Amino acid sequence: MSRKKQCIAMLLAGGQGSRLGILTANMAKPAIPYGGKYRIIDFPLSNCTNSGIDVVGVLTQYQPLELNAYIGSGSPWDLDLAHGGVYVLPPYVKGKQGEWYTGTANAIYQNIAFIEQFNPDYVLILSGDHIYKMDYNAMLRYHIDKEADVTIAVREVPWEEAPRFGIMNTDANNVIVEFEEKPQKPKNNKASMGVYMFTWDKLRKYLAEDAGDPKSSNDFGKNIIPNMLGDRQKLFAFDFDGYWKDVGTVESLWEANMDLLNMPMPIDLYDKKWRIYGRNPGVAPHYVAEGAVVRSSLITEGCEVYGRVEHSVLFAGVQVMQGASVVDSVVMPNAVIERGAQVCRAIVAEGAVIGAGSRVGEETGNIAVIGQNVKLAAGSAVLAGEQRDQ
Amino acid sequence: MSRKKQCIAMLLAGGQGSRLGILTANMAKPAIPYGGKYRIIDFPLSNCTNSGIDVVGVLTQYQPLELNAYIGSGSPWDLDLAHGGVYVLPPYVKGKQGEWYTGTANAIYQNIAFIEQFNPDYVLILSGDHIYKMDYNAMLRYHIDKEADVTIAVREVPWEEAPRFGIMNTDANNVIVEFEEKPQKPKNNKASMGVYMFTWDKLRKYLAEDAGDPKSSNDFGKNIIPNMLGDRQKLFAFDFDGYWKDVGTVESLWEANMDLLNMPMPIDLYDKKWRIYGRNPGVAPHYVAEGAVVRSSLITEGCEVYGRVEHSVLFAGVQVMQGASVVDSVVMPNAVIERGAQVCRAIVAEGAVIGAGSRVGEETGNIAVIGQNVKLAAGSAVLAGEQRDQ
Amino acid sequence: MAMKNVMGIIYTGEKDSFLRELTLARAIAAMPVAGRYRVIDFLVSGLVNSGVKNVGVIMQKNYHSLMDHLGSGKEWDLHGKNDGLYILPPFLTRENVGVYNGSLDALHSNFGYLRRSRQEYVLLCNSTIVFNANFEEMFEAHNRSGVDVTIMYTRNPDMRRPEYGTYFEIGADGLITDVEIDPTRPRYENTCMEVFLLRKDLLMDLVDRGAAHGYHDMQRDVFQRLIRDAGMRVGGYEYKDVCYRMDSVQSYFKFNLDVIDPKIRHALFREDNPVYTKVRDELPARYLENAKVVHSIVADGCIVDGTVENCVLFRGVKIASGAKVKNCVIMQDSQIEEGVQLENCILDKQAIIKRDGRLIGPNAYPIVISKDMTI
Amino acid sequence: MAMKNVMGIIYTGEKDSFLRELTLARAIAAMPVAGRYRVIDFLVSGLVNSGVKNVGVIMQKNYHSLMDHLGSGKEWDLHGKNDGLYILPPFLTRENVGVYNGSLDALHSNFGYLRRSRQEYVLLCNSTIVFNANFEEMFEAHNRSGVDVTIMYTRNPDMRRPEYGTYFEIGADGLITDVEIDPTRPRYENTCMEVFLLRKDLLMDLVDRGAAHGYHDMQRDVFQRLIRDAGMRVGGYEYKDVCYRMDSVQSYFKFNLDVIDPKIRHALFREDNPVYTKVRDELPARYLENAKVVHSIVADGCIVDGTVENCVLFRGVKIASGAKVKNCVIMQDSQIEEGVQLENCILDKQAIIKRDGRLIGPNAYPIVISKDMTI
Repeated sequence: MSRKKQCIAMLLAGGQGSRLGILTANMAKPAIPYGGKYRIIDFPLSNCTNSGIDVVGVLTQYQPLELNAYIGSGSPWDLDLAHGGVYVLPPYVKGKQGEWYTGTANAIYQNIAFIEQFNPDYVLILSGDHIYKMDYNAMLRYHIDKEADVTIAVREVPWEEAPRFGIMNTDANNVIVEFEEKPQKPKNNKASMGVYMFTWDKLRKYLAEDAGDPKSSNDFGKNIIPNMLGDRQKLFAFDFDGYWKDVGTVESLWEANMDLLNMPMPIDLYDKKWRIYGRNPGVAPHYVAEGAVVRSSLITEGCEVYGRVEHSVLFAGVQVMQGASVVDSVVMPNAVIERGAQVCRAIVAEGAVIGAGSRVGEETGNIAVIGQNVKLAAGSAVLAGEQRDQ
Repeated sequence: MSRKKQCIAMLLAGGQGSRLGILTANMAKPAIPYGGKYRIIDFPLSNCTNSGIDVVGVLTQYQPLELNAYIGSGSPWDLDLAHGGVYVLPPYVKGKQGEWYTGTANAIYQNIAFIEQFNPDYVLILSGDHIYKMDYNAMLRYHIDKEADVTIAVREVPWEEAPRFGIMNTDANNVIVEFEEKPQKPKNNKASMGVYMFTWDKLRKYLAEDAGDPKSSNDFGKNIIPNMLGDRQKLFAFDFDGYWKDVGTVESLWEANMDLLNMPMPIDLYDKKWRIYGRNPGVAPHYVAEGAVVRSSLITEGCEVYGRVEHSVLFAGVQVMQGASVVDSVVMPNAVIERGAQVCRAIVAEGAVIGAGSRVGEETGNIAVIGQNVKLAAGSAVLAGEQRDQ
Repeated sequence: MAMKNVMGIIYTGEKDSFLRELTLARAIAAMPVAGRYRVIDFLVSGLVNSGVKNVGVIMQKNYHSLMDHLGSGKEWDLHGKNDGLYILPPFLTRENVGVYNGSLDALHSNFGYLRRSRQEYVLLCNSTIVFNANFEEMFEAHNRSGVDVTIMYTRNPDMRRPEYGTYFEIGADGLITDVEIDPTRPRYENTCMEVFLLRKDLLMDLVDRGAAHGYHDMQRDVFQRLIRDAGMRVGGYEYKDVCYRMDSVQSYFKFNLDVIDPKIRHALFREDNPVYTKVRDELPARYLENAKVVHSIVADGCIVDGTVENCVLFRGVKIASGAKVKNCVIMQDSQIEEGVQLENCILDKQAIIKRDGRLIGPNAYPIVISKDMTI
Repeated sequence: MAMKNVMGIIYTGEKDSFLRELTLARAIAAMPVAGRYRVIDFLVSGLVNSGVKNVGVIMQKNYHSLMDHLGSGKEWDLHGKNDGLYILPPFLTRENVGVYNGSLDALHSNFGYLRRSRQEYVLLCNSTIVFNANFEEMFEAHNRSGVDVTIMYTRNPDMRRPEYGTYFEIGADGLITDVEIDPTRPRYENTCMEVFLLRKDLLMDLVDRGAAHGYHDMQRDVFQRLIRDAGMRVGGYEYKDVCYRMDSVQSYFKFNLDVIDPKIRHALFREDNPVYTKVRDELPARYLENAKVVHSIVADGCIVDGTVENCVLFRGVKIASGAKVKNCVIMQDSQIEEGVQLENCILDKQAIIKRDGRLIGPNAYPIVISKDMTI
């Protein structure tokens, strides 16, 4: 129970992810399915396991049920440990009353007692919004080498997109000299990835100060980092140049799925030395019937394909019936595309049924979305960019 | 994930347990240590495992950190399962806002979605306030045989104590005809043990109705059971006649510990067919030094006894130094009784240090309590019934 | 929850030479089937789905791949502290370097395990039949009928074999009245499924008496002889669902290709009785531009750019563009290069068929390519 | 987290006949010690505490109790999907019924496991020395020094034995300049701790070359001969803490009684390097009215009503009222009845000494009572 850990991770999974529309109506964003058999949270959790970090606190607040059930005992990520493992950390009642998490920093602040159980030297703060493979242990070694107070992972983004990000202005030694949230005229194109390695003593001190400031919005980006910069603490940027994709909107979630259909795959998920783990649905291999056509797609266990699937990602247990077609689309677990239905440039959420002969999405325009468990009547039409939650 | 379970258990662990005074200042009541190496929650959890119930939802709200860490992946109780296991269920945010649990029934109501994942026929409601060994599977078979809507475990209590309990008035067939909360003139001495076996369809219906009633206090004993009685549903009493001890007050917690020193032990914890599991501290066997005296006591791993221990229960890692004596007392994990200190009729909580030559408790009168991590200066005196939290 | 009082014992030491190269380095129980499973997965999952919490697997030879596959039992939630999965290889002591002398000897050698286990009943199984049962109903039937032993049987005619198998005559009251073992031509239509349910103390008594008489074989010596002599009542319990016997390359091949058929697959892989297996954390199967796949089952981790018809592709198989495979069972991580033509073949794990290779087997006698072969 | 890149291999096939009855049915690695542990617990815990995630245990004979003890590796958090605890019993195949022919043969037989493992380094250990190390510092020293192999040694004079053990001459630069194996009188004060750290590819190359030359023994044939001939640089790393060799009944007895001493116990059981073992879920030890216990260690589940002095009581031991035991090591579930007198005895598991029995051994040669004996 009380084994000291050099470094533990805290994963902020409380956000509502409202830009994902109806996809997050019933589940927290990190629980969103991705890539045929993953959930977004599989990426930071697998990165932790692969980096040798074996204590992960997952801070939840919004609709944690699906996430909770998905994480379970942590066994898919080898995090079902007697000494460490994955812990789901919701808000709770202390003394006479409870407090919800008021911001990212507040969520960590409220769990100081949890962190201290492991007496860590370093605490890694993660978010559950991105698809990427990263060696946090390399980041930790860098942080230790630089004797930094906080190290922030940064990735170069195209200059024209820089105004959408939190930008780190660094000197020649990668020391962060300034942080600008969504600058109109960026001086740099190094975007913060929302991955922070803190020396725990320092973080605890700043969390306590921040908690005492009634004007603070208790946020890492808005408060903690600017305060540390203001105090001339040692902030370093840690360069990352691998695949890194935000999946915070319907379009970007769709794009991130489509990325996997490129040759070569821009994020190597075949690497046996850095596996991405996930909970396995435990069903038989998928079936492609006589007369079916499947091309340029990812298809996983339990699917049954009688129709046509092109340039799409099918999750476990999806059925595509005769005469149906799925093109440029993402179809989440156990959805059914009935006879003759046409799905194009769409995301069909878990358990949805697309009635026979329906048309979902269009060849151009925004992505159409069918919500979880929605039963679309036969012959329905859903236009580009439309979202159906019933 | 979606495996059907015949019966799952929901354990109400949210109570503050304020009658336990400073012992529950920093932890939920079910996390209180008991019997040298257990916590109260080990009893219902072990009962579940031994009864073949392998899904247990633990509803927490108040100071869940210690309980959460203690439960961990559930492995001590063989509940670290891929298909089921133990789940900690705190309140959460749905849609735009969060709601704390307002009562025992409300806590279950807020977790209907959790329960439905397992599609159970029966739901067992437990509390974390009692020390007892009970075969819930026998209760389930009884419930099924009787075609009951709810079966409530009852235990006969001495008639003079009946007014302190919720009393079930039953007919000759054990059908519950009336429920009286703490009746002044009890008609029966069958007390509700707070263990309810519900047919899930029925419970769900009554939970929904209760949630719609603004005047309800959303409590099983005050609302759900009386409503079902009023509707002439089939309520049966299930007789239990084993050891059953409430540990809701300092005195009863102390008594329950002292009970284990009787010959024979009134609750058989040696039974290999019904083991009580708990998280093991993983330290070496205890040591009794030259010159020490140990009699009529329970002593566990990691203790070091140089002084005198009589008729007491010592938890893991307790140290009793030379010339110190511990009599008729309960000393929780890692507490230290320094040289020459005298502890009598007391509960010393985890990590407390009793300074050299101190006197804690008296030979008669109420139990003295020393709170968690309290460092008592050398030569202190703590009277009978006194509670020290610093 | 009633089956909590039943322990399962799976004997994996059966004669396996019928299966030629495929069982050179693995027991039949460890044979890969249906794209991502091993033969033993069905039985272990069936026991777990029935509520059995304690499963002992008796290993005889070639048990490394089986041990590796079962691991800590975690995939079946059999990694508990008291109950759980117990791997029982032959004893090697200072005096005794050797293997079990038949199933009876194996049980006798594991008396300690039997004694220590808390369950009162034993479900004793062999491991060469693939079926996905829930044993709860059998357990209820056993308790209701009050017989001493209940044995599972099937009337499926495909399970009968000349000179092989155990066959029962069953009376109107459901009791077994005669047993024939390995008859030249089976006389009875009831084929033994090699699943035996009885009280643990009775089993231990039978094994002890059998061993004391120098017997070796549970079926022939105990269930046929001892029980008859002792006048015990033995009941039959009919299994009515899909089952396959793995006793030849042909039957192995047929089973795999049959599973492609949705009807048979759905009968074997039921949502209410899932089959668990070791997880490999593979990507979904990837279909490239030139993929043409019909009537096949494809496991995760495959990369397909060729033509595939009536095939079972196990995890991580690669079919290059221009390759054509038909009626084939291709095990894990095998690679079919460009221009290859395969028909009626079984490729064991990690086989490689080099560019433009051609292997066309006859329908009834598939060509077997051994593990790690490059052709 | 650096040690994640190191796998541990523990060889448990050592010669054990020195330990007489105590190792009749168990390997030395499975010997019960210090009230609730087995010899192997120290090594496995040390590896895990150092950050090693993949531990292979090579088993030779008598491995049932060791397998049973290690189970799924859960107690050490070694039950992962990829890494974890691997139990490696001898291969039994159709052709090969037999045991490993020495440590080198055992490693050679497990080449597949070595190859599959993701780690780049191997920490190779034997299992007859009890010590509680954290290997991180050794790993750092190895990397800093740039040697090919690092071997752990101790200067503890109690570890030297006539005609037994490996001894090193070590130069000022920390390199091993000479190796003597089993000398009549050890010439060097540096005793080999039988812990070897090297790159996995180097180990595999050495094992392959050793096997190809028909060698059997890692120490004599590989580390002494091959490395010398190949001119490799072998560094020594000194272990400075408490260590005990389990190579005779006397040394086993002395170790257990020494552990009663708080100084030695605290050096061996350190909060920052806990020793994990299989949990039995016993009650705390229960002292009854007549208990008189001094200078002893007592495990959970014991019930004591007699007089106990300078003893180690394992889990579940019962000492009845009026019994007197002194300088004894009493293993799990043994029972000492009323009026018994015991001095200088080792009782194996589940031994029973009946009422008024008297067994007084000489100080240097304890009486050994075998498992399950009733006297």
